[in-house]
Amino acid sequence: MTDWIEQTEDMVYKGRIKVPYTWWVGETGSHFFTTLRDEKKLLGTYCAKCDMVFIPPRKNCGRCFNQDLTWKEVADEGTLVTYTVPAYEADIHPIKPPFAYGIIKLDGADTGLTHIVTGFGDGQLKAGLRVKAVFKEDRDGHILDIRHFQPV
Amino acid sequence: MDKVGIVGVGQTKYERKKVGETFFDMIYEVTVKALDDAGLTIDDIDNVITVSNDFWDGRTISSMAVQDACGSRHKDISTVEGDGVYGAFYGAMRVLSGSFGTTLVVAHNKCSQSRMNQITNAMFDPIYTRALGLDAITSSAMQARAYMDAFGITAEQFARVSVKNHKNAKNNPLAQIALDLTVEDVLKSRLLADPLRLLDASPITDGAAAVIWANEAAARKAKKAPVWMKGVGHMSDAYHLGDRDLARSPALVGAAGKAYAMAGIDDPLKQLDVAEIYDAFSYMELMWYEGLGFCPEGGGGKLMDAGVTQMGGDLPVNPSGGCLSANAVLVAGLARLIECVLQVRGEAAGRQVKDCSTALAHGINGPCGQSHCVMVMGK
Amino acid sequence: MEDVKKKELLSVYSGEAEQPFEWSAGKYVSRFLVEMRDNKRLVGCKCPKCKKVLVPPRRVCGECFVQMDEIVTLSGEGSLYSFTVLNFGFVDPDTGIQRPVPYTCANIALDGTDCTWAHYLEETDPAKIKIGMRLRPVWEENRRGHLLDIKHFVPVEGK
Amino acid sequence: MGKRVAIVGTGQTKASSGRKDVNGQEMINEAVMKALAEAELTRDDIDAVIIGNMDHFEGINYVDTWSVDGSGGFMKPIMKVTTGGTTGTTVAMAAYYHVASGLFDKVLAIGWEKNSESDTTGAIITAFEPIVDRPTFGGAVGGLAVMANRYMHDWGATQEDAARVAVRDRQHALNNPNAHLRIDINIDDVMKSPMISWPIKYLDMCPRTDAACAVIFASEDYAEKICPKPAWVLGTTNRHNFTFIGDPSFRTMITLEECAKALYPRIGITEPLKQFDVMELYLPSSFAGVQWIEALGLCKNGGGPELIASGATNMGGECPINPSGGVLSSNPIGATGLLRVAEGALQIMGRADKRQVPGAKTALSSGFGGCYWSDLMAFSAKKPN
Repeated sequence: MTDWIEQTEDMVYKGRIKVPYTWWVGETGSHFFTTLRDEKKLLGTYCAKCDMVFIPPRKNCGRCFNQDLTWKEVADEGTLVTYTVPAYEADIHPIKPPFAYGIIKLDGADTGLTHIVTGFGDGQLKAGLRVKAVFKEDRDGHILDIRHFQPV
Repeated sequence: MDKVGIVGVGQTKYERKKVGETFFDMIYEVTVKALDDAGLTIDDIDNVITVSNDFWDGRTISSMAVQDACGSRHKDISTVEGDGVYGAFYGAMRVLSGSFGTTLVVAHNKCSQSRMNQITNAMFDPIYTRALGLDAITSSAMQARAYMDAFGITAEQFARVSVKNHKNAKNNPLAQIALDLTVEDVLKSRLLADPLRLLDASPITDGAAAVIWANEAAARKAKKAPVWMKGVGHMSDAYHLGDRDLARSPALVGAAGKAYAMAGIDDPLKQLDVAEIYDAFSYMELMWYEGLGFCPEGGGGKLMDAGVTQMGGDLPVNPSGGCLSANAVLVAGLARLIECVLQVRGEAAGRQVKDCSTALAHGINGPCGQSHCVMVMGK
Repeated sequence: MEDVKKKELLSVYSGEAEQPFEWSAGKYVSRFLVEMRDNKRLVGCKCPKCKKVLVPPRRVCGECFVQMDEIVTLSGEGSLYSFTVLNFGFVDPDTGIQRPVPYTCANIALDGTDCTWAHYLEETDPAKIKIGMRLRPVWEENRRGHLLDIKHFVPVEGK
Repeated sequence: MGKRVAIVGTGQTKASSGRKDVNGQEMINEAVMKALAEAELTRDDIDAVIIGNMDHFEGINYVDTWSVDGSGGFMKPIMKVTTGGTTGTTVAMAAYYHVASGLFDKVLAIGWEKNSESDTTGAIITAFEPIVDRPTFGGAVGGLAVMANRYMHDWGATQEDAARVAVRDRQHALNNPNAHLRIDINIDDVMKSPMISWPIKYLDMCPRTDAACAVIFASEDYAEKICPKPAWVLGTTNRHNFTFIGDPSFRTMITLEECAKALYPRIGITEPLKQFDVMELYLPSSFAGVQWIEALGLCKNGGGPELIASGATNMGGECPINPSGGVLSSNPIGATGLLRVAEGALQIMGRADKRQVPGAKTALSSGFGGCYWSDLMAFSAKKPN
C-alpha cells in the first residue's frame, strides 16, 4: 500500500514571505537620527548610575533601568575594537566588497558602534586603528547616513 | 527538588537537504523513535514542548506545522523559540511543577529551505544595525577576531577544533559531515570572513530531534534507566554587539555557575566526563571552554593544544562531532543533550567515552552567543 | 530627556526585500499536487485505525497518532460547510501585492472525507451562496501542481 | 511537588493604533516598569524573564535576546515562547511553570506587539501551511467569519446577537483608560458598519493595536510578602489540536470546550457561570463572543445569544465578561492573551479601578490563536490547597 510513496516525485514549492515593515524609531532614536542627519553629530545617552555613555542611544538604561538618561555628544572618530572582512557577496550587504565590518568605540562613548569600514590598505586593519565617520551627502535620518568609517 | 530525567531520545539522520520530507514528517519520525527508545506509547506522554523558529521555517506560528506529528492532540502543548536546550529545560520545568509526569520535547529545522544570510540578519536590530548587512558569519568573525586579539589565540587552534570534531563525527552515523582533516586543510579552506574559513563553520543542515522527560514515578514505566537532570542554568548578555566584551562570555559563566551549583560541581574539568557544547564555529568551542570553567580565561587554545578535550582526553568535548558536523539550528542543542544521554547510558558505540556518568549539554541563542543555557545530566 | 518631544518621529523602512523559501511538500502533499496537475483529481488519505479520510493528505492521523498509508481518490465534488466573502484587501505575503477583493473563502466538505478543505468559490454575493450547496472544482487549463490549479469551486448544475 | 504560584503585579501600556514615540524595546520597558512599580520590586528582584510576540509582525528574530534593554534580561535568564495568538497566555503559562518548578521565585512575563509596523493580515497568512493552506487563506478575519457563518446556520443566531457583544465590550472599555478603542456605540452602529468579511462587520472585529503587557508571577514563598491580595493561579491548560485549516469542525469551539473539560474538574468548577465572578476572554470577534462561551459551559450549545441578551455577562451581571473591554477594544496580538491574564488577576487583586467587579474572588482568562486553538488560566483570591 505504500508503493506510491516511492513513486511520487518530490514537489518543492518556491515561495516567499514578502511583508514590508516600518519600524518606528521612537523619540529617543529620532533625536539621534535627526541630529545625525541635520548636524552630522553623534549622540549617546549617559546613565549617571552606571556612569556609562551608550551608543546607539537608549531611552532607559538596560542595566539598572534608570529612566533619566541625558544626551551626550560623542566624537565621530574612535578606535576599532574588532573587525572582519567578508569574503563573499550577499544581497543583504549594502555595498560590494572589499569592505570590513567593525565595532568602533567612539571617543566619549563606553560602548561600541557596529558599522562598515572601508578605505583601509593591506594589513592596516587591526584593533586600535583610529577611524573616522564619513557622512553621506544626502542624509535622510538612517544609520547609513554614516556612509562608513575609514582610517584617520 | 524533585527528580526529572530523560527516558527516551530520537533523532533523524542530519542531512544537507531532505527534499522529500516536511517538518511534519521529520517530527513524526523522531517522536516514534523516542517513544520506542523509552518503551512508551503516545498515551504515556502528558504534554509536549515543540521547538522551532518562525524565520527559519518561513512560517509565523511555526509550531502549527507539527502538532499532529508529535501526537499532541488532546494534550497541553507549548513552543519555545530558541535553541533546543532551552526547549528541553522548559519541558523539564513542566515535569518539576508536578502538573505532568512526562514531557515530550521535539525540535525541527530545515536550514536548506531558506537563505541563512537573510534569516540570521534578522537577529540584528532593524533600527541601528540590520541595514549594515551583518549575518551569523560576519558577526561571529568579529567575535573570533576579538577573541584572538585578547588572548593570542591562533587560527591553528581554531582549526584543531574542526579537525577533532569532524573526526569524531566519523563514529556518529547520524552526523552530516565526517572528515579526516589536517590543520592545514582547515587553514587552506575557503575564506568566509576573516579569520573564519569554510571548515571553521557549521554546515547547512536539515533534521529533527526528540527527548522524553519523566519524573521518578513515570520513569519506572520506561524500559531504560533515566538520565537525570542534575543542574541547569541560563543567562543572557547585552544585545548590541558593541555593548559586550566579545572576547569573553560572562553570561556563560553565570549560566554554568548556576548549573554547577545545583549539580554540586566545583571542578568541572574533573567532575564532568563529557561535554557537548555549541560549536557553530570552531572558535566558539574554545571560548565556551573558558566560560564553562574548563580552563582559565584565555586558556581555551592551550586546553585544545593539550589534547584534554580529544577522545581519550580528560574531558572529551563533542564526541558526536558537534555542530561543525551537523547544525540543524535549534535542533542542534537538543542533539547535544541527546548525545549526553547516550554517553551516560553507555550507548554511544564507537564514540563512547569510558565510564561516563556525568555529562554537560550547552546551547546558545542570539548573535555571538549572547544567551547561554547549560544543563548537567547524570546517572 | 530634554528636547526629544519637539522633534519629528522617524521610521525605518524594510524596503521591498523578501525572504525566499523552498518548502518541501513531502510525499503526501506531493502526491496531492501531482494528482491535481496530471489527473485533475483530488485525493485524501485514510487512517488505518479510525478509517477517517483526511484532505490534504498527511503522514499521521492526528486523532490516532498512526501513519496513514492509503491514498483515497475523491470525486472532487462536495458540499459547502461554510464560507465568507472578504471585502478588505491585504498584502499577500507570497506576492507582496494586495489581493483583489471581493473574494469568497469556503470550507468545503468533499465527498468521502471526514474534514473540510479550504478553497475559493466563484460567487461573491453572500445572498447567492447557501451552506450545504453542492460544489465542484473548476480546473485551470495549464496546471503546475499548485493549490490554484483549481481556479475555484462552482455550484453543481441542478443541485 | 511543585510550588503554588500567584500573580503579584501587572503593567500595561496605553494601547493605541501606533506607538511612533517609542521603539519596541522602549514600549516593552514601559510595561515592565509599571509591573515592577505595582509590585514594588526592582529589576534586581527578578529571577527570570519570559517574552513572546509573533516574529513576522515586527520582523524581529530572537525577540528574547533583542529585547534585553527593555525587558530587563541583561545578565538574567530569559527565554522566548511563542504560539501565535495564544502567545500571551503561552507566556503566562511559561512563567507559571518557571515558578511552579521551584527553580525560580519571581518571574517576569512579557507579551508585546507593534502591529503598526507591518501588514497584520499579510503576516497572519504566513501562519498557515505554505503549499496547501496559505494561497487561499483569508487571514484571521476570514477564519473567524467562516466559523461565525456556520454558527448562524446551525443555531439560527443572528448578526444582531453578535452585535450585542460588540456593544458590551466597547461599553466596558469606556471604564478602561488603557483600552485602544473607547467608543460609545450601539447595536445600530455595529449593524451599519462596513461588511469586511461576511458576516463580520467592521465593528464586530478587533482592532490592530500597539501595546505591551508585563506580569510578575511569584512563588508561595514570596507572593503574600509582595502583594496583599495576590491572584493565585488555580490551574491552567491548553489545546492546540489542529494542523490544517480544514481540520476542526465548527460544532463548537472544540479546543476551548476540551480545555474547560480538562480544567474545571481539577479546580472544583461544576457551574462556571455561578462559580466564576468574572472572565477575561480572548474573543477576537463579536460572533466568537456569542459562541465560545457555550464551549466554556456557561450555557448549552446554541444558548449563547440568549445568555448574552440576558445581560448576565455585562458589568453588574452574574458573570461579567471582559470588564476591560476585551480584545474587541485592544488587540496587540502577542500581548493580548497576557492582557487577559493581567486583567483577570487585577480583578482578584482588587486593582481594576472603574472596571472592578466588586468582590471578585474567582476569575477565568483565556487565549485564542493558531488553528482555532485555546488556552485557559484560572485565578482565585484563596491560596489553593
